[in-house]
Amino acid sequence: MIDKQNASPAAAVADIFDGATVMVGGFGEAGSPIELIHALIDQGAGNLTVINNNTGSGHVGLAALIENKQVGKMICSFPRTANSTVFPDLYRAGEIELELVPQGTLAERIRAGGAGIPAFYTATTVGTPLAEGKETRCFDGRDYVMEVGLKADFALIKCSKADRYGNLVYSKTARNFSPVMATAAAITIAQAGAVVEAGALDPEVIITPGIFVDRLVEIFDPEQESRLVAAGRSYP
Amino acid sequence: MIDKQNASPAAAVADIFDGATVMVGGFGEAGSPIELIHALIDQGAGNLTVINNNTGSGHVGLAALIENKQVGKMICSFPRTANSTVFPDLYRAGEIELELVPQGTLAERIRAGGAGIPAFYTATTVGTPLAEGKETRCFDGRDYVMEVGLKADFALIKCSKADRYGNLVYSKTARNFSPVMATAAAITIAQAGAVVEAGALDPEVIITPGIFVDRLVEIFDPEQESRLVAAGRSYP
Amino acid sequence: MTGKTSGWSRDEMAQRAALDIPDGAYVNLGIGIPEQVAKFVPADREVIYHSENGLLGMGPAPAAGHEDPDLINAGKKQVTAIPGAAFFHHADSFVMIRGHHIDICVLGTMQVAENGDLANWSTGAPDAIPAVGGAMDLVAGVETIYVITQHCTRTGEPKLVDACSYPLTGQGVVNRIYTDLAVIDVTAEGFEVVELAPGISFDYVQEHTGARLIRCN
Amino acid sequence: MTGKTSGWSRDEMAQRAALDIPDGAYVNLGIGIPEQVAKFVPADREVIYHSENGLLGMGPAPAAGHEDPDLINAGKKQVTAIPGAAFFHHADSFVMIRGHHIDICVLGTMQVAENGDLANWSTGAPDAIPAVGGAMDLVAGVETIYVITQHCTRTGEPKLVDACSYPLTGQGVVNRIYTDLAVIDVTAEGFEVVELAPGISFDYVQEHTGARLIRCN
Repeated sequence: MIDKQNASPAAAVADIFDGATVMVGGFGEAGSPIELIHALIDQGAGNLTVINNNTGSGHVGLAALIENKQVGKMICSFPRTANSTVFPDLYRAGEIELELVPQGTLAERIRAGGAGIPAFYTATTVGTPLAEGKETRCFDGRDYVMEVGLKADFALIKCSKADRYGNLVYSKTARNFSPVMATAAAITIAQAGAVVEAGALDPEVIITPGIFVDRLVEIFDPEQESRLVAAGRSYP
Repeated sequence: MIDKQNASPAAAVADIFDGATVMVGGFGEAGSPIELIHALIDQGAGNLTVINNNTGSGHVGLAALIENKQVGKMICSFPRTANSTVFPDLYRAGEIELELVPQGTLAERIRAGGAGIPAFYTATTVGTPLAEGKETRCFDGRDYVMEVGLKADFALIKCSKADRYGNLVYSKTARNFSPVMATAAAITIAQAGAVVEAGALDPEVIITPGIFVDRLVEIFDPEQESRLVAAGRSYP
Repeated sequence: MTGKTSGWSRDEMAQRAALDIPDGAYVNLGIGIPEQVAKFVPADREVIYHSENGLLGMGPAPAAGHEDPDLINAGKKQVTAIPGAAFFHHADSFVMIRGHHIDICVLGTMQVAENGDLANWSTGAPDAIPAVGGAMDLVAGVETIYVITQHCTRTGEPKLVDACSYPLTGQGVVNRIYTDLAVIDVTAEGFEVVELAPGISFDYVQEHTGARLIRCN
Repeated sequence: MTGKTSGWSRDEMAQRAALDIPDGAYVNLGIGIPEQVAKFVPADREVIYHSENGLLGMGPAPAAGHEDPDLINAGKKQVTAIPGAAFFHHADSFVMIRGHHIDICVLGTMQVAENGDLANWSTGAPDAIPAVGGAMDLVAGVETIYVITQHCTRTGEPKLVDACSYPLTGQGVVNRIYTDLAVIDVTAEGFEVVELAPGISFDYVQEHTGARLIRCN
């Protein structure tokens, strides 16, 4: 019987290796798999390349992973946060690398990685510094840059409900990057607010079909990043 | 107030012009917008380029549109049908053009057209006759062909429910090509089994957001292609 | 120098821009003054707001006690969803943007050039942390780009210039600019003043602009 | 010529292939004999079937009176959906295929070459109506391709050949072939017979094959 449930976040992230590329779902705190990220901090893998739209808040979750010096490179669209100086401090000190990618190109590069598309063309960044060094090509009189697909060794994502097959549904705008990240990682690990019976999720409304999900961890009452930040918490 | 409802299929398709490119949803009979196609037959626009996975069944729906000599060119993956010789007869007579596209490339080219992506690379067709004349390029040691996005002047699709904004949900595998076609046409026309109040569709389960839909027609009890074919019906 | 005697407030700039949003438009509003535009769209127009983090049909801020950390906008502020809203993932959200489905985007800026070039993401300073978000996608994909901005920087430098000195967000993308002093169109001939704020003269606007202005006929 | 004395039936070919489908696999089954594989997967294995028209978790044909014209497979036959199934659109469905997420695809064929080339979509005849469906996508995107086929055509021509004479579906894509006579792997050295049907000799298979066969050690 297929059952993708793992006993704990620690078990689910145990084989993330030094130097791995890890996609992390979430846009700000919405959809951030904070328990999985904290398990990765406990686990200690280093020199990671992390793909997320941002660089985290305060001293918990993604910001804490960066602060713990486990991230060698960030691929993101917006590495500044009002309430965190973790990334800027390390970046200015030359201790972390940054690949800045426009938000829509980031989403599409991840989708392409999951869809078996090695490269595509987009008008985004044409004529800007972010197009420098990229191949430009004209289609129907307009210039486009070539962008390549992004894949990862692991994806850490958060959903509201899952079943044992790994079918997932999300909550509102907490969906964001997670469905495309699930397709683009060799191993996708999802934390779910609830794991329900197979068949309990309407097949019309499943956003991530189970084929894209390898491991599940049920986290009934996940931490909320903004509350932790407001409380001045840090991890570990 | 936004209200995309049209009074009739005839009103919804009235401005489809000679020479237009028309995407038609459906895979076999599932999702085929048969009332909209029949309205297009009544309307009479000719020399159309039609994009659909197939070429229709019997002498109704898409097959009837072809039989009525309104289609100059088909773009599809599988133009043979067990129960229709309409397309093969015209094709052998040199009266209709065919662009044969693998099913997955067809779906992705339509998605690219809707997503503002002029071209992408895929391994599908490499080393086959369908790659002839196409640019081939190597990424990470594997060859891929370049495929270009597909757009249309109109899309005719079928859904199970809609609201006045044009938000759509579908029924089971009748979803197929319609969500991507809705994104790729200048004017998307959807026939809906029911048009419900705004807010009656759960925002988590809307498959086609209303931004992609221009016109709606409520067809409460649509014809079923296989029944019409079994009954030996033809249109008009 | 002709003295400034009045000009538009931030709310008035947003209100003026709102007049140009037609009924039925799909609109993306940037962070800052552009967000305020939604408050001023005339009540007889129905406008659908897109937030690039996966929401079409964004409503106003939630009432106290109804906040939901899973329901935020692109500026990561908590918002609401109207009846008839839809959620979707990030790749689908940028299909709407890159695929030219959004009608209008209203953005803030650092600089706009008379050829429509926009620079609103980086000063290019060597110690700056570069951050672009969705700005480049929006200007590349949305047909009509409106900019709302103070006419000059806090230190009095013009933001409307003959050529951007900051790194570009996009080339030739801006259609219309709403400042505290005027409404200005980007035309093939350059900046054209289409409306002056109350008490503001054409000459005053010209003096505070880093490019030649054209009087609207 | 060594006389045929037995060999596998169509059901037995499907049954033999089913033995090679592991527990937990995501599988796409082509039209014809491949469809029959699902019936024979051992009961202690849970396998998820993908249908490229937008269904993951395809179940068997519906009971009489429970047919639904909206619930069909890639062969346009009415099917059912298991509890835990999911529906999705065509572009998402081929993300699963092109993106290497499907583990195994079982297909019929016209010809297979000893280098793994597959030809199963067209005879190349000038009056043929070309039709490819999803076959090229499947062989390009799915890592493990199994072929189930009669060893020879109805007119006795070998389908396993040194080089395909028909137009290719994909290059070097086939991993294993199940015929009425044998199970044959495509290896770097060519066709390797890994199992013979009851009563069938290696020499008999060789005589009916258009390429050199290798005996399995």
